[in-house]
Amino acid sequence: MSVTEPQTPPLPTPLADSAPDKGGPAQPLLIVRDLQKYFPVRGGILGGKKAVVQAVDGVSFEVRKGETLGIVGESGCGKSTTARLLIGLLEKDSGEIIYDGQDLGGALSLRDLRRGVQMVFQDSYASLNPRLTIEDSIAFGARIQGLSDPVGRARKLMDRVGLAPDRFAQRYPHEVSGGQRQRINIARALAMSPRLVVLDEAVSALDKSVEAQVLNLLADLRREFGLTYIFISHDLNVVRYISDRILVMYLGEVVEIAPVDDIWSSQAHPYTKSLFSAMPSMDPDNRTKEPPLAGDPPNPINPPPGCRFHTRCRFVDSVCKTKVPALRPLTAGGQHMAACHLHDLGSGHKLAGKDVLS
Amino acid sequence: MTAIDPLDMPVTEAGKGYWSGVGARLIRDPLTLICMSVIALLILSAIFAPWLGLGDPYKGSMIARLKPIGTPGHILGTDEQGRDMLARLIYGGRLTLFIGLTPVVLAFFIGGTLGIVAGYAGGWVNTLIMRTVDVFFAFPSVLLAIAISGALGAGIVNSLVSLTIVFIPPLTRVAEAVTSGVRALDYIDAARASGASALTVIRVHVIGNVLSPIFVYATSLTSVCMILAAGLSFLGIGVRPPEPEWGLMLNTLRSAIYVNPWLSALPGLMIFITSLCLNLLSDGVRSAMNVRD
Amino acid sequence: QGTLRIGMTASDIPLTTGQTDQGGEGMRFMGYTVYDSLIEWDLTSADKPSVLIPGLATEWAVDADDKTKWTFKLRDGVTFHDGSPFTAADVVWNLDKLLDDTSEQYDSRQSAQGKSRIPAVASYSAIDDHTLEIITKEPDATLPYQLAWILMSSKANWEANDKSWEKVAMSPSGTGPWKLDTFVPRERAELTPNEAYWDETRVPQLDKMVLIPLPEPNARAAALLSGQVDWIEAPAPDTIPAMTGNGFVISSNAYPHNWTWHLSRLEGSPWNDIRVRKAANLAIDRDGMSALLGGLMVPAKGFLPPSSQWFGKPTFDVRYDPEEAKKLLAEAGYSVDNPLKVKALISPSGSGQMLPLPMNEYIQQSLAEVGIEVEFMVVEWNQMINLWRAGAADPAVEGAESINFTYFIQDPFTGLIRHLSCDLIAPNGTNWGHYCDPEMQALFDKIKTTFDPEAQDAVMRETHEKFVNDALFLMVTHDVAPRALSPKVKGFVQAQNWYQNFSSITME
Amino acid sequence: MFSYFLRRVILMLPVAFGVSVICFLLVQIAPGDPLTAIMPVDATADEQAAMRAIYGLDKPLPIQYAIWIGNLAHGDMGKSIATGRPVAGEVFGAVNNSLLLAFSAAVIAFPIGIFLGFLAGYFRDTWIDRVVTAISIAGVSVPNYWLGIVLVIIFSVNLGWLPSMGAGPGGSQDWSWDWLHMRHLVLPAVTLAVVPIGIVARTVRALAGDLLTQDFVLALYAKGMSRGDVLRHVARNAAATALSVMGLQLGYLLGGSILIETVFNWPGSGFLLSNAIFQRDLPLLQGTILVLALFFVAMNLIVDVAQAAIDPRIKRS
Amino acid sequence: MTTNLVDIRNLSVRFTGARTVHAINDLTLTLQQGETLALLGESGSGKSVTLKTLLRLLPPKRTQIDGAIEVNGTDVLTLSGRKLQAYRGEEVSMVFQEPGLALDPVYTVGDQIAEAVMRHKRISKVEAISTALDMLRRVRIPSPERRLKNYPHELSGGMLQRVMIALALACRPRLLLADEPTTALDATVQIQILLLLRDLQKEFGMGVIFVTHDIGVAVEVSERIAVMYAGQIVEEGTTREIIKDPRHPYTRGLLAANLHDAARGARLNAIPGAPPALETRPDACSFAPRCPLAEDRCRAALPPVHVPNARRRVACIHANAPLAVG
Ligand SMILES: Nc1ncnc2c1ncn2[C@@H]1O[C@H](COP(=O)(O)OP(=O)(O)OP(=O)(O)O)[C@@H](O)[C@H]1O
Ligand SMILES: Nc1ncnc2c1ncn2[C@@H]1O[C@H](COP(=O)(O)OP(=O)(O)OP(=O)(O)O)[C@@H](O)[C@H]1O
Ligand SMILES: [Mg+2]
Ligand SMILES: [Mg+2]
Repeated sequence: MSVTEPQTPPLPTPLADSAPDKGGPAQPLLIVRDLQKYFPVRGGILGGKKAVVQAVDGVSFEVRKGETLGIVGESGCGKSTTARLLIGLLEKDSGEIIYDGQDLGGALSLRDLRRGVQMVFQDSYASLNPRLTIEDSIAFGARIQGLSDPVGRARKLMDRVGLAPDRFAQRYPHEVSGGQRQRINIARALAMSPRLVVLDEAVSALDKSVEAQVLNLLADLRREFGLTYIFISHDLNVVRYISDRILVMYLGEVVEIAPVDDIWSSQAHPYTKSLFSAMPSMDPDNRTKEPPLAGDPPNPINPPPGCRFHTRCRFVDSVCKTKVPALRPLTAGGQHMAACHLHDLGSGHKLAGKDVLS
Repeated sequence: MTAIDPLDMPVTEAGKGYWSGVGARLIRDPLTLICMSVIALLILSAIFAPWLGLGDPYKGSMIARLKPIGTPGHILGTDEQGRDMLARLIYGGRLTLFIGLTPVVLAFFIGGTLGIVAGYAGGWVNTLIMRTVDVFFAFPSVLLAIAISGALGAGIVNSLVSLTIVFIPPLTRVAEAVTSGVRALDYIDAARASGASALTVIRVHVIGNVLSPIFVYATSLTSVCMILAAGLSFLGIGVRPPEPEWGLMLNTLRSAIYVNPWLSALPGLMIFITSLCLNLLSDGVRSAMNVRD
Repeated sequence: QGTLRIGMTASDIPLTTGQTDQGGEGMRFMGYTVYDSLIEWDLTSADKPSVLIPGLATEWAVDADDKTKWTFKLRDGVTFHDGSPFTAADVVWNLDKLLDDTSEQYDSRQSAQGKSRIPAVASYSAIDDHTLEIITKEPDATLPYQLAWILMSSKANWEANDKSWEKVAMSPSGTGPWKLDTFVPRERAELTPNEAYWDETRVPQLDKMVLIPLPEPNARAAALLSGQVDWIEAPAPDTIPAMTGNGFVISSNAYPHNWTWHLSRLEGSPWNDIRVRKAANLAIDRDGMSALLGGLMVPAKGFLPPSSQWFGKPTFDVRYDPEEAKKLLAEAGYSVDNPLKVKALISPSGSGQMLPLPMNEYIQQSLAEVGIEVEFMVVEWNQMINLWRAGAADPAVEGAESINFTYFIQDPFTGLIRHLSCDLIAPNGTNWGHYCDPEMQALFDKIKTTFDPEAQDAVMRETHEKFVNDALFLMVTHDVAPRALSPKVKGFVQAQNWYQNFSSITME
Repeated sequence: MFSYFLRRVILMLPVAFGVSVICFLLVQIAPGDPLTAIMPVDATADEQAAMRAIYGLDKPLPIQYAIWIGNLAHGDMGKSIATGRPVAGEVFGAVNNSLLLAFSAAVIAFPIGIFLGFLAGYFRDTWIDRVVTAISIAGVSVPNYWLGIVLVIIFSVNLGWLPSMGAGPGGSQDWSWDWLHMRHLVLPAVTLAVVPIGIVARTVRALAGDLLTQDFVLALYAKGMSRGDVLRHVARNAAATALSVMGLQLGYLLGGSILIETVFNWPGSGFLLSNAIFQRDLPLLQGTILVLALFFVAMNLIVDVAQAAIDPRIKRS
Repeated sequence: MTTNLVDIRNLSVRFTGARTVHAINDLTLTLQQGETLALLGESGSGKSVTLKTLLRLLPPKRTQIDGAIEVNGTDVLTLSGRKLQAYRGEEVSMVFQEPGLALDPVYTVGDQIAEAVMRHKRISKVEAISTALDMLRRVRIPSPERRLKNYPHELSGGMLQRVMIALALACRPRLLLADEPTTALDATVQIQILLLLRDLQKEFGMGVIFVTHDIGVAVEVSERIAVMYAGQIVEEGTTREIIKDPRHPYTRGLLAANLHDAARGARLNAIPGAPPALETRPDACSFAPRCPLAEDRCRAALPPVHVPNARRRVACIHANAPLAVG
């Protein structure tokens, strides 16, 4: 036997009191349509227009029951904002969030949504109240939701995420390691028996060896409790490992969405392509020669018109500067969708349909 | 399989609470301990003054006025009306500390609440509270205290009112800053995401984390407040005679400086020592409470 | 020759336009220095109480038939500092300044200070350049005392200053022995001699007199001790040893001031019992109190200082006799074990109040020893003035049965009449205690209608004897107007008056 | 930069309005009759009423406020009840003197405070740090009004070296920068400087200490800079914050000198204020506080702008 | 034996104070001119401390350093005063992890580069600015003239890191130390910086020690890799050797934990546990508590160092017996 994960403890009783399924297996657990969030930023009081950050601008996607949707993109592209919109930590400007067939703000109250959707944050330290013991932190949500025996539930979950309750229950966050804190955060999210867990860069701050431990844990939990994940990361390897489908964002917009194997083998959007080529090679004999993209991601305060990527795109054509490409399937009824004029024969792009990407 | 617990990590004593940590750090700081004892001594002697077998702080004899320090029967001498200085200084500690500390305590609660509400709510609530506070910040604190006290007239209650008003804005501002800082942390979002009401989030997650910085700041105001309170009395718009109060005693003993300088320095010295100890204590508490230090 | 720098207790330079503010100190330093009145006080002697003497009027008389008609002969050859001559028209102009609010020169500030001083005046006219006629509302023999308050400023100067009193304030013009040279509000005023003063004996010897407001007693003491001023008013008692020790001179003299408890005579007041009043007066060891005041006091023997020309020969001897006091109280039904409980209004500070708190506490102790238990109601001085104006019956007084007040007792009206006259019962007047006694009222009327000064003095004495014999006040002490002088100040004679003469002073 | 300045000015307006309301209300909370102090004690009710009308005290509150603000707009702050002189003249003269005193104290306090603070911050946790900390804590703990009295007794009364009161031998009006006048400034300025020395030293110490642990300091050493260069960088970084603390302190010196001015009979705004309080001279009280507060507001503005000029990061936010 | 640019012998660094930390324990490392070495290890393994020791940037009062360091023949540990200043920045310079924090916020980037140049090259301000401009061009910053006058907060993260590199290279040092210069950056920017560093290294011919905890990054930039664990180097070799033939169980664990080619959904081979706290000086193999192959002797004494070839070292008893991963 080689290096392994410690043995998983015997399965605790599954979280029985999850909210019941309403829409049936065919109903996507979450449908997001045209989600939009602009943040005003202070501009000049004197006449100057108030600037806005177009953090999320017309994002639409679906999450099916039991799948893991990975979201990738450069920093500032609106991943976290999307996540916060999904669990109602931010109020959307417009758009629809439909959870298990029910519209948020319509049939579904924020409170009910939060029974079903929980979140794990990136900064494991900042996401735990330093003044509460680990047990109290985990039990808090269950207590708020009026679930039975919050403390027992907390201890069970601690056990499940691999933290012996007897040794850790009474500790404070600064008394445990980063990997352990992230386990606590996971346990806390699960304490409310959610069906969808949004993981916003949940493993990014961890060391590689610890990251692997936590990813294993997440995989186990998903299987065990039938969870659905939205997994946000900028590490493509991690996203690929854990996701069923990958959604790529650029400057507040979705540029591509596809099942993981499809996108891994062929990226339809030039940005996705560049992002993938930017991954460091693991082969010393075959190192990266050319940077796939020049310059930094632009500021979302004044995003470029037309296709937002056109300022950095190798295949830019005049149409890209004026017309916003729509997110459309590459093949009719296919799962692989991209928002690029190259794939739209009617777009007027001179390279459209020429298959320049591969 | 190895017998090692994979998740073990050396930690300092598991389960140790925050306050016991603060206590432990305080105990290891001799200067703070000394100051704490001095303040405790002052407070205790102020509380138990009537049982200490002191002379009557209000009753004097004209024949025995301005006796020097060391006079038998009057260890610290007598004041300009022949009243026992020791008794008056100890009873004076009562009023001085009361007027010096109460406004900070009141302002701590009022300003703390306002600041937490402003910081947590954000938006127009924040704007309303903080812009109002800004207006008070346009007045230097001493000026504001004197202006309000001067307008209201002398008296203990008036002094308390004016000093409380003076200390509410800074405490509000600090509370707001600390609260908005905490508000931005993910654990607040996590708590909100679990469906807790704003009040619950504030109660469970905000207060515990903002209280100690606000408290530390408040302690640093106590000495300012005490000096200011004594200053008001010294000016004649604080405590009214014949109440023993250090600032007032300093004022009434001012002319005795030509007869017996040491005697008339005593109230000033008391103010100095007390405020020194309050300052040092506040510094000590500050460093003891700083968890991430 | 030389410059005399005086530290005043006032917090500002008194009003310079004529009628001064800042109370007695204003008249002392900015009134009778820069200005004259028709009739003045004789300030040349330290030994006898000062009396009225001719000022800008050389003689005056009431009409033999119409006792409301007075004629004044004005002094010839007097000129204002600006050079304009002083005439009867100027007097009329000055009176209009105070009394006629339709006149151009009416000045509310001066009026506020002067109008109430001359309640008797009904009308006035200039007969010729040097003859003035004044009609009083009713016969009132105290008119000369009233007129001694009224100072004459120059009409020509007012006109030269665009008829603006604000401008006049910066360069005023009177007829007095001193001219105001420069003036920094709240900081200093410099007076220089008026070499052309009509009374050659009162042409100042100094080159300059500087007035500096120093309201804080210790700042005043420090200023004198560090040589920044040569003279301070009212040195704090505790600073006096340090001053005398350093060769400074303490000058003091009796003057018409008293420190009393004004007693309520309302229905139900314990002070209505003469035995209680006398007992209280006998209970106080006034010599003991002297220690508190550094000896700077005159123990009260009556309402007026013993040296007053109006003291008379009262039969009730105000002295310290606790046994007698206890006896009287016993007769009235009280004892140490069964004390009489009274409530007294006092204030922690106030002009002329000396050291009100320690003194009152001393009284409280003394009275307790004979069986009167005093509860104090301490109020701010300004509040105290309001309560004093409101009178003992006002609810704001909260049933207090006495008020500790100090009185300026310069003349018959301010000295005696205003406190006890039936027609001046508060809030209409200043009879705080609502005292009204036909016998006393008859005496007051007699004062007003006795136009012969000698005879009037006799009535005054009779009145004062009744004040004392009936023990109408708790008579405690008189101030002695102490002032501390640098040894370099020579030639000062402290008159027994609120006002002083600075002309004789020289600096070494 | 100019737009930043303009923005700050506009942000200042509501504050200034609030200040005026507070100043106005200040007088309304005052019990008692403001006329008491100036009328002869035996003035009749009629005379008082007439006087009240002259000062506009007989009108309802909002009207009084409107009149007051209206007059303020014309630079007319009313007339002092006690002296009858225009408040504006009295206040500006006094504020002038207070400024003189406050700036002198600042000139003493700030360099000393900055020096001590830097020393302590640089030699953190050494005996130097402890000595400086002791000095600064003593500085902020001492009741300066008491210190003032003690200094007067020593240097004026006993030694006779320095005058105990006033602003110059001829009053404040003909102030000049000669020793004859400056002698008068020494004691009050030193007394006043004690507290800000402590505060500035503490602030600078914390600031320097903090900055010295930052990455860029390490980076400076890494590129071969000497200690002096590093200190220069740290000083430049600390300047903005230090400046705002000093601005605040200057305000406190100005407004807080009331006790000191009383002790030294310094003809400044504090002295004026204390007179106004004791004479219940409400227009003067109002005017003095208003001018001081507005001055303080303006100074905060200047400090803000100066900070923005020093620290390139500020303008953006 | 070729002379080494960097020669670290038996270096130990211990922090005293409230808590004692044995950050570096008996570390030996060499680097030749023109070589790029990646220092790979978990958080807290002592990578940054090693770099700071090379520049003598650790707080002297609380740090105890033993051993010897020579850079280009100079004994670094005895340097002081002007010599130390001349050494820093001119001989050796450093690129920090957070360029936003490592630049002084109140000076323009041009001034900050020029300052270093003026200090070491003793040239006028104008010349220094033109050098700075030249450096900004070399790190391929667009419109460098304008950037010269920018303050750090006006630049994006990638731009700042370029400035930082320009600053570090402005005085043409022989040795460049880079402390995780790309962890704070986005993937698309990271690769740009890595390639830039690679190019500049060739152009300037300097030695580079590049600290990272990302194997992929190490592969992209380095010829050699040294793997650190608990203040020691547990394995050292060429990049190819380390990637293709890791000998130390820790190195293997790291490689296995890397998701590069992990099958989707399959279990990852994670290293259990967490690194030691280093409160005492290790007297046995520090990795033993987490090591699946640990034996009693591993916990009893320090492991022997095996030297399979000239510049390859493995500190493990199992080093000679290559084992199949997994
Ligand atoms: N509360 C806010 N106010 C103003 N702007 C905001 C706010 N929150 C986020 N933004 C801006 O919105 C944009 C999207 O931010 P978001 O946090 O969603 O990005 P992200 O994709 O999660 O980036 P990262 O990878 O850095 O976490 C950013 O430019 C950010 O500055
Ligand atoms: N100045 C210091 N005082 C005390 N301990 C220190 C100091 N600097 C570093 N340490 C400790 O030394 C050990 C090694 O730290 P170092 O910064 O070298 O780690 P690292 O490998 O760079 O980690 P990271 O990847 O997190 O940057 C850590 O335990 C750290 O806490
Ligand atoms: Mg994010
Ligand atoms: Mg590091």
